[in-house]
Amino acid sequence: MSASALLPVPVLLPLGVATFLLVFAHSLPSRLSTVVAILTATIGGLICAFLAHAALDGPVLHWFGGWTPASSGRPGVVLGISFLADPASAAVAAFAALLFAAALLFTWSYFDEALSHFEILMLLFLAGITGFCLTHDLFNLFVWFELMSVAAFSLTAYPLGKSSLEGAFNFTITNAFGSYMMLAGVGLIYARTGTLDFTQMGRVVAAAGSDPVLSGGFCLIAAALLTKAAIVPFHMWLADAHAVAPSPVSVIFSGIMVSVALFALAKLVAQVFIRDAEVMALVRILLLWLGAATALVGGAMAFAQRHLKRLLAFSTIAHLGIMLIGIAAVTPTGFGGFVLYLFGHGLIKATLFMIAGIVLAVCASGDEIGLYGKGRSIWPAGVVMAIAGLLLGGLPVGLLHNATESLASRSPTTAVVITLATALTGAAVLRAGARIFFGCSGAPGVEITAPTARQHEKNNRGLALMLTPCVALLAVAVIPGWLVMPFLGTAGARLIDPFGAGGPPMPMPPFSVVTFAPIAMTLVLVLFALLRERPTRPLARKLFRLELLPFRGMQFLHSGLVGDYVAWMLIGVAALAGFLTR
Amino acid sequence: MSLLIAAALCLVAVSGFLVVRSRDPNRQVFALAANGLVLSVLFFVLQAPDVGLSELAVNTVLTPLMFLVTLAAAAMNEARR
Amino acid sequence: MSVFPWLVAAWLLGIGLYGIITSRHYVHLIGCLSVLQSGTYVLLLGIGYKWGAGPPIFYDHPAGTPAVDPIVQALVLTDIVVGAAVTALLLVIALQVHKRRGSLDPQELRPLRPDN
Amino acid sequence: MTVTWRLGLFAISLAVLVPALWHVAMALPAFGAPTEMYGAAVNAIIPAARHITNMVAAVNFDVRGFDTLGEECILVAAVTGTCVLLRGARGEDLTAEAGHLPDRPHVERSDAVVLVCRIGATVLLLFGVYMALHGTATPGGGFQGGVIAASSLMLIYLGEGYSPWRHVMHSWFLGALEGGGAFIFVAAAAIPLMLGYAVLQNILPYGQPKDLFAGGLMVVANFAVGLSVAGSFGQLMLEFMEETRSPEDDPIPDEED
Repeated sequence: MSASALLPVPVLLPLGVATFLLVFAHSLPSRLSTVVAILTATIGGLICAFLAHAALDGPVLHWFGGWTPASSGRPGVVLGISFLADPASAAVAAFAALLFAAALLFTWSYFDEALSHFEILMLLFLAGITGFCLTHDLFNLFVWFELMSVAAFSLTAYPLGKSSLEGAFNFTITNAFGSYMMLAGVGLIYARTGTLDFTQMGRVVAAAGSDPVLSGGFCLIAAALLTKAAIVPFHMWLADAHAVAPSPVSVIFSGIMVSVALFALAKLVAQVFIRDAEVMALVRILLLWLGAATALVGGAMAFAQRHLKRLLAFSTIAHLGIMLIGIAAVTPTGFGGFVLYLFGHGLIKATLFMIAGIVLAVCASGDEIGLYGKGRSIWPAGVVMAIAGLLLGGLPVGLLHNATESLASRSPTTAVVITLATALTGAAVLRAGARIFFGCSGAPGVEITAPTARQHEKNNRGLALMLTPCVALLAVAVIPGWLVMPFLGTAGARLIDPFGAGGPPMPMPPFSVVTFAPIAMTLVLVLFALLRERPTRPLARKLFRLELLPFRGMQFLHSGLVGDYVAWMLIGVAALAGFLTR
Repeated sequence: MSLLIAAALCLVAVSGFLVVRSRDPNRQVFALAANGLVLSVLFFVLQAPDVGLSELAVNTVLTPLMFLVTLAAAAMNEARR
Repeated sequence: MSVFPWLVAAWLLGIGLYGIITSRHYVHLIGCLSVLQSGTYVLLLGIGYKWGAGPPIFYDHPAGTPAVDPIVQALVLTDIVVGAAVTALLLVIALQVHKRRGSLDPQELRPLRPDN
Repeated sequence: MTVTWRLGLFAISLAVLVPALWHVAMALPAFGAPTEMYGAAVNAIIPAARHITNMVAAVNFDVRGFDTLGEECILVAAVTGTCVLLRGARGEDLTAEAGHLPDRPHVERSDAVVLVCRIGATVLLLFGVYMALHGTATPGGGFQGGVIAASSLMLIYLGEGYSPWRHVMHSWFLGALEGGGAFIFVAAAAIPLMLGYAVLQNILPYGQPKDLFAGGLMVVANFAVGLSVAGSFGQLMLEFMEETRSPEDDPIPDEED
């Protein structure tokens, strides 16, 4: 089979398997569906990896229904939908499949009583993400966006606990609002360009120049994607949803679902709007600032959490901000760095959420203060968490480190922001790990302002089984960066112009202060958190209260009320629109 | 024709407003069904019979029904407490 | 007349959002979300409408008679399915929340805060 | 935040968004005079190329058929999610009775109601099938037909009451219908690929215009959507109606204490 004929298979295969499982849901043993689902994800991932390799020689295209642009017989009219695999898109899709396989292995026998419904939802989710990566058509993008949203909504509420349900409700309302904005944006762009194909839209946009309808359409679509990607001020839903979803689902959410929205944004910016000066100003300036704000807010909030999964969720927000900084450059290097960051962060965050799942299962709680030393019996998980925390905090090894350096080398300001955010999230993870697994104490600091609740997950499988996918993902995360730099050079260039020539290998940043700044700062913050003592003297108490004040304020803003979230999202849309009409 | 479209649009705007304004969900269900009906009329006027039919079947009949069942189930929960 | 449909679409979006922001009942909030969504229907179908054109169905009149844009209609059909799917899920979540908390007031229901 | 604070935020954003919206509305092509290259091309090309008369069906099942496949799967995902979330608490047994609010009077159904419901359900089911079958020629199609067919099930509930209804409706059957329909659609997409064509390429004979079975592969896709939608909405209603059955000791699993 040619690469072009293989291109739709990674989407069709999980859809076919999921619907087939649904037909026999009442008679199939659940373990069998888990095995089938893992195999499906693996095969889909291998196909995507092959496509990523094949796409290095030129884009792989598939026109559904055989409706090629030529079949309309009219210049400038594209009838059909197409999938287009450039190296980056196919690689991101392959990465998604890898995470799904790991998460499904992690859930082994966890969802036994649920009639294969869990596997069906996960496979539909996988198909949604894969289609979202590969599609080259704006409305088709919306369809896959919605498929992955709907699967994600149901999976969040899966545990049927109070928090899960309320978190899922907030998630659904905010993201449904986002997707309706996206649809309105698609309508506006269609009204002006008369096409839905990325390439053709890019041509029309280049010819039309800046235009209020196109800018408005971009605003709405960007708002939707930023909602999915949890960028300030669209980010509030994420901490609620990721903290309460079942851990294997959080793995997917943080590892790929949110970052893939940024990937689509990057693709739209690069392939459709790159010749629209107004939109590009918005991307280069406003999105850069939003990214920086997200990184700092997410980092500070992560440091001020005590519920392990909520902590990880805020850390994801911080890292998404860093990724947006990479996109806002709109250069091949920026995009290459972003894709590398997506991989590095996804692997480590997936590992960490699995560790959180192990803690919730074995220790039956997720509260780091309540769990002082209770994880000693499962110390191997603690070791894995420590390594992952160090990598997250900027240990100069592996993919994430190279990506961080590449993004930080852009300007001194971004370097400071990225270093701060990296250190805050890394320190938060290490602090929690040290407390839970190794009984390191330290009086609670700002994290006592955070909400928490008792939560647990089913403990019905061995520690070794649960640790296997974690270790496997971490092993991938420490691959030296120079191995992937040639690929990323071409991938970044092809993301901007899929039909153009590839680029030179992405440059490796030289050793400098920046190399060690994040990890040094992480360690300082961890020591600060673990060595601090309860304030006893009046002056110390006053200072402590003063320290808590801004964090209390931020916790208050992240209120858990869906009305607040929607109001903040509107402020975000207004910011985007205001920037364009200024 | 233009008058018909304008009238249908006005009705849609008003019925949407009424859905939001009926704060009691038991009443809102009926406003919602009416909104669905008005929308499907608008779709027929806009020469979209396919869409009108789906709107009629889904948002005038099925969705309000789901709302009603939810409210009934909630009321039964309430009674059980 | 030439901008009126767009204003109606914007009105539906705005009023739906107002409802969501001020709502004190989950089920009411879900109803407001569907009003918000109907704004997208109006926008999309308005974009495809052409004065004096018939439906894009050439059963009674021959192919070639002026007809409105079938693409946006197909998009709205998808939109309606999506809306129904999301509404069903939201109602189920609301129902289960009510079973566990006995309340449907968004102001009282906040994840991970068991004490309110 | 209180509602007042939120309204403040709302007002601030409106202050920016209203002028922006006005700006966009004035720049949009005037209502009734669209930029319609795409739709016009479909209207011009398809009747001759595919021998069918309903252009919306052509867009849904052929030109942009892949969107519809995704849309079908959205519905399947939502209904599967609904099942999981509702069933998690209560299982699937058939012994329960319809629930009843304590302060409502209990009125027996009259024979007339039962009769009307039985006739109505049959007619509605037939109408749904009719609408689904004529999808490629006249307004309607698998989706609308499927929804109507599924709503005939509600009339059976109204006429027969909970217990008989529950014994007719089987979750496994509706689930199989839902999954089977969607699977046929996926197969209809995949088989041309295996034969060396593009996914969803219309390789079947197109038939005569205005005929019931014109449109080649579109007929299969339409049929598949009809099955799947009928199954999905049937399942959705079954699960929702199950929530109104009389309360027994529904265990509420809760992963929080």
